[in-house]
Amino acid sequence: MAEGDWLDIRGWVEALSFAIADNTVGMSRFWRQKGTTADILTELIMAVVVFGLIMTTMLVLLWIERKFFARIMDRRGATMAMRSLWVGEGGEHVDWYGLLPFGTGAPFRWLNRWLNKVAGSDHEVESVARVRDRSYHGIWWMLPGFFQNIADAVKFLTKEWMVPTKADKFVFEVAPFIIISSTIMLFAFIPLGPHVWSANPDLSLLFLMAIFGIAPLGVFFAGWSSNNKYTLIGGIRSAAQLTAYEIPLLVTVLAVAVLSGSMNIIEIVEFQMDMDGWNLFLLPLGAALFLITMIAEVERIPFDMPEAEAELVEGWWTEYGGLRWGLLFMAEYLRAYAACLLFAIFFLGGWEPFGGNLVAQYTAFIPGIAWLLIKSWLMFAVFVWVRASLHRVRTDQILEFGWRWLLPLSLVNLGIAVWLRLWVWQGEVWSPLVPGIITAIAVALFVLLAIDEDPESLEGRERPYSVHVKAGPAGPGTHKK
Amino acid sequence: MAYHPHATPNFRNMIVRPMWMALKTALRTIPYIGSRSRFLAGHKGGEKYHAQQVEMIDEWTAERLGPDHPSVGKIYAGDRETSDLVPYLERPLTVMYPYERLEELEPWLFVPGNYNGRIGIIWETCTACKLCIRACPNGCVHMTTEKRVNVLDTTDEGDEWHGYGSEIEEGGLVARKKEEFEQIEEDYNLVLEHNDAPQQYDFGDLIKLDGDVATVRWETGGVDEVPLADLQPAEEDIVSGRIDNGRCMFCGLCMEACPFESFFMTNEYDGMSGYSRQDLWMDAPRTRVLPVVHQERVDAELVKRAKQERGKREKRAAKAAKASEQAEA
Amino acid sequence: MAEMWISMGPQHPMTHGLWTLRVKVDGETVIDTEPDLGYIHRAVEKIAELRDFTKFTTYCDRLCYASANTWSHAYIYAVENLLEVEVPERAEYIRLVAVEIQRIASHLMWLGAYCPDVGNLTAFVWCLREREMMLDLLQELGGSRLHYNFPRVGGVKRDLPIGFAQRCRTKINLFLNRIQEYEAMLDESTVFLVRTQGVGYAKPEEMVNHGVTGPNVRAGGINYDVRWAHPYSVYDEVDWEPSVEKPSIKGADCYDRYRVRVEEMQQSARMVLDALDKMPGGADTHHQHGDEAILAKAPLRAPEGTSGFHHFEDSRGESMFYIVGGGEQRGKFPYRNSIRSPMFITIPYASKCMIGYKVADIPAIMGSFDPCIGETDR
Amino acid sequence: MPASLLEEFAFALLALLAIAGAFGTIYAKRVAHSMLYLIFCFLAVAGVFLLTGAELLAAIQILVYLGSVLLVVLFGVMLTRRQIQEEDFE
Repeated sequence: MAEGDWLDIRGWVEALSFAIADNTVGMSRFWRQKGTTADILTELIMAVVVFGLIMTTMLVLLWIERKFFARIMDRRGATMAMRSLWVGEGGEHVDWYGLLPFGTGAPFRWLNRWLNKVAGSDHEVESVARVRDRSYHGIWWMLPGFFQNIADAVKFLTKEWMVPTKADKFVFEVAPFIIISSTIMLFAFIPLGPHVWSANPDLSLLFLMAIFGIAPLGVFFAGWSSNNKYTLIGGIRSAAQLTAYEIPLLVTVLAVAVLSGSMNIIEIVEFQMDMDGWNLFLLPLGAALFLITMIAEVERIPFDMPEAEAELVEGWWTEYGGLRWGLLFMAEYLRAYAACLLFAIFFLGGWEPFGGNLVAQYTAFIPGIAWLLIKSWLMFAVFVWVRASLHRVRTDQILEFGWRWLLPLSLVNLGIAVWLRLWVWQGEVWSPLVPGIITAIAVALFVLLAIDEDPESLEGRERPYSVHVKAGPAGPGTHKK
Repeated sequence: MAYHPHATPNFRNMIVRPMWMALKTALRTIPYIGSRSRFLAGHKGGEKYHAQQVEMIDEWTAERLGPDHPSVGKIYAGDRETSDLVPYLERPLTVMYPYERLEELEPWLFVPGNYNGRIGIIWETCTACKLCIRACPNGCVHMTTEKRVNVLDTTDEGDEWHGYGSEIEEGGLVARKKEEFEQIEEDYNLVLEHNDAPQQYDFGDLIKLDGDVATVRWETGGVDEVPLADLQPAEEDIVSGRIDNGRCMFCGLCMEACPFESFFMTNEYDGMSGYSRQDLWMDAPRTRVLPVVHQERVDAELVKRAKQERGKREKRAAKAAKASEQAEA
Repeated sequence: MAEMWISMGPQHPMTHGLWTLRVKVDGETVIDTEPDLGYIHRAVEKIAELRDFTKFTTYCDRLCYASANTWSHAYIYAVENLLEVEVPERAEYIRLVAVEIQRIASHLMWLGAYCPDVGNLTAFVWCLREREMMLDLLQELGGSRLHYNFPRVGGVKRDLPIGFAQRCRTKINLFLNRIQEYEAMLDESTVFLVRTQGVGYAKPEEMVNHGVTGPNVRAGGINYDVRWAHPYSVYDEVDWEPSVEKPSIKGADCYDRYRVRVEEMQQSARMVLDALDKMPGGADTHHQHGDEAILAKAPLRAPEGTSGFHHFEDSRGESMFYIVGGGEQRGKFPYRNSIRSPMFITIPYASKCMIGYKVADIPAIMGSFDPCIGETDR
Repeated sequence: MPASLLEEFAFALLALLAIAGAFGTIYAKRVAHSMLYLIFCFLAVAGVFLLTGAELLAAIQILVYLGSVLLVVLFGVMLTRRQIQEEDFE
């Protein structure tokens, strides 16, 4: 529960700003305004804190994208970079853990020695020499590849600020503002923990979804103003796709709101925690729909038609370069991050520990924000996994899927949510039977569909017309017949 | 022809199959579990996926190469997924070129002895016959002049090709073996040599010859009196080996054209770039290779050359004798 | 949206090379196309007239960067036809091994490039991982990783290296195992199937009339494989059969063309294994460089009026070389060297295939024909 | 500074923005520009709703008018047949 979370950042900030307000405004002739001042100060500080948290933890996303994708691709360089973590011979050179103060690096040394003893190679002299050499090459030992993003940012910063000659300069400059600012505004309404949020109006869910819908306009303007046919097509595709997927998304979110009985995100999480059941187990269909529509909303493979690099070069942001490109790219990842956080909040119980209340009493020392971030990172790993496994869907197929499958399914999902809320939920804790039965039905359906293969469609592969010539095994002289 | 048995768009194929395939590949990259779990083995329960180990070299070849060859007794996998270096990880390490090189770390994986790398030339056996120049499709091989020791006179007394080179004369070039002559030969590893080949001799002009003591002005500066026995005749000869690397396409036709075993492609893939076209002109010191690389073949070539020289001299001597006879008559 | 022309290329992810495809679109639908070739024309045929027969082999490697070995072999066969050289049988087997390994590498490169075309980068890296094994093998034979310059007039550059057969068998068997995984990733992926099945129909009759050859026409059910129809080399002595698809009544779609290449890779692998077994003298033995068993003596001058011709099953179709001997006047140079490139014929036809499909199908269709611009522009 | 003054100030700003956006919508030479001004107009109106305490209305204003109606209008503008971008090349 929220009370159990010791990481009361908002409480601390409030205390701090009240102290500040007391000692400044409170001592002046505006003393009546000190409450307002403290509130404004709190909001400002919390906005900065949330923004900073989001921007720093977003690096993890890029890291997951790079590393997990590399492992799926079986790419050697990227998959093997972690190795230098545990292959370190020690000896002449100074290990990084040796530099830590007060001997805090000792466990690393023990681990390292143990690993080398158990699994190390004494095969060749050069291996030892090599590993030693390697530690000199740099700081590979610490989060390999993690700080690449900072290098990228520096690169973007130093690039030229270019506007195409024939572009509509006003719109070209304004469009990224619309996209980036609306993306960052999203995080005003996303709570990172019971006490870590920057704004919490009663209708935070509605505001969130409203702001989610602004970026497509920016995308469209960006595509239009670049005066490039690729960007134009990309912009139009983006608009069409986002329209088609926004409605199922809203209906799915509505189902979640109906089930939890609130339009407030924090209350949705608390409802899940109080009722002892994550929405995932109550609305598995809704979770699947939300995942699909969110992937489409953040324009990732398999729904990345707007920036399909195979045919549209880079889609609607082809003409953007340098820092603007970097910021647009960041906005894209921020939207993906928001999608993951929202999935974790809506369906995975938000900052509730894995295992629910049973575990919660033993893990009270872990702040809620950690659970939420871990859940959202896992969700992002799923995003990456989907991206690595599936291909890009064509425009017409995307739209058809959106309108003809997702929209009816989301309505069905809404119906299920209404039924659960009105008739099944008795105003108490969910009986364990309810999520159990629903999950069992979902799993059974999934397995049934997954093993199902229509033999008739397999027959259909024998296509009717054929000029096929039966080719027998070759032998000397067979061609002369 | 054979369609794939499951090639139908349906729900089963929508996510389950491709996503499981992708996850399987990711799980295989986990060090210990990835290679040992049967669940993650090859498709349809095939054999071990990564690093099916075989011996690098078969037995009779190993006998032929001798035990010192780096390939002998080494484990090798078809996909190069393993090495002896860190065997417990069973995946190759990233070679952080240019700080590390594969041929330094795992020479047995750097297989090709016939790799077409930078052109290398053993000056000692080049006769400037220009066959390489004719063979080159792009015209990137050029002749140049370089100082070299007259190899036909470098050997000890009693060898079959001794003494058929030019002789030490006043005003001519001489060379002296450096003190670390043997050491240079020993250290010289063609595979690892990424810079100019080391010079084994000091060159200088012979100013004065006085019995057994010669006065030499060394190229590096300084005039010395050295015993004649230390010196060897040198000459500034036309040799092949000025390469326009900007044009070279490493086809190896020049190597095949050379009849004297002096022109070949080294294993070096490095140090062949530059910032201007002029940088790509590789002058003779860059393409030089010490004769120790092919000592046997060089020696065989020298025997041949000495035989020719001997025959030539005998013929000349006979001619001179005949001429003198005629003159007398 | 109004109709408009989009210029895809010369620097565009779809083109796989340096050329331009101008596409007229109505919204998302393609209504007209116009290929524009010739960006990297470098007068290879003219270069051939100013080079010895032996020197031109290495330029043939440069005709196609994905399938170098097949092109130099095609040229060498034409020269041998011209100079009437008898090639030792062992050399023919070694050539077959080299060419088929190259074919696998080329098809893997194609498959690798095709997956990003339809939006998946994963299989791309897998394919290049396997291509690396094939390049290792070719590197041992030719000494380079891309342009091998392996065949010689009258034989091959050098015999199989020591231990080559052992390594080759290991790698080919590994590859045969792994190709099943691409099938699991691609054939068993609904998204891949809906992107390729029923897209880019090419009618067999039209393909024959246009002169399309190779896997593209075999995907249309026409059993025309030069190795099968007119066996040169030792193709009638090893165990294989051409991979031919059964297309639907509308013609061959992208899936058929994908399938025929996957099948062909397996056939090539089978062929290599069989050739290693049947090789005279044994694949495990090693001859010395310049041994008579792999290199026959060849004259270097062709008399006037003679001509040499050979057609060859390249990875992308039927490549032909036609060489006219120079006689006394031109010395060792040929009078004329003419090259027929399969992709030069296929690309215009492929661009007609995509009319009526969506813009998103352009890379899927064009990629499935496996364009290679090096040989197209020559 | 009383809170009501702040509110009035905010209202004045938003109203000005809304009016300016509306005028921009009418007088912009390009249709796309007027759409852009329309966005500002709508946003400002949503802000006015917020000031009056009608949070639901503000959210709906952004969600429906900005998210959906404007997109549909955009489609209408873009899909009408006319020579796009050609005037730039003259």
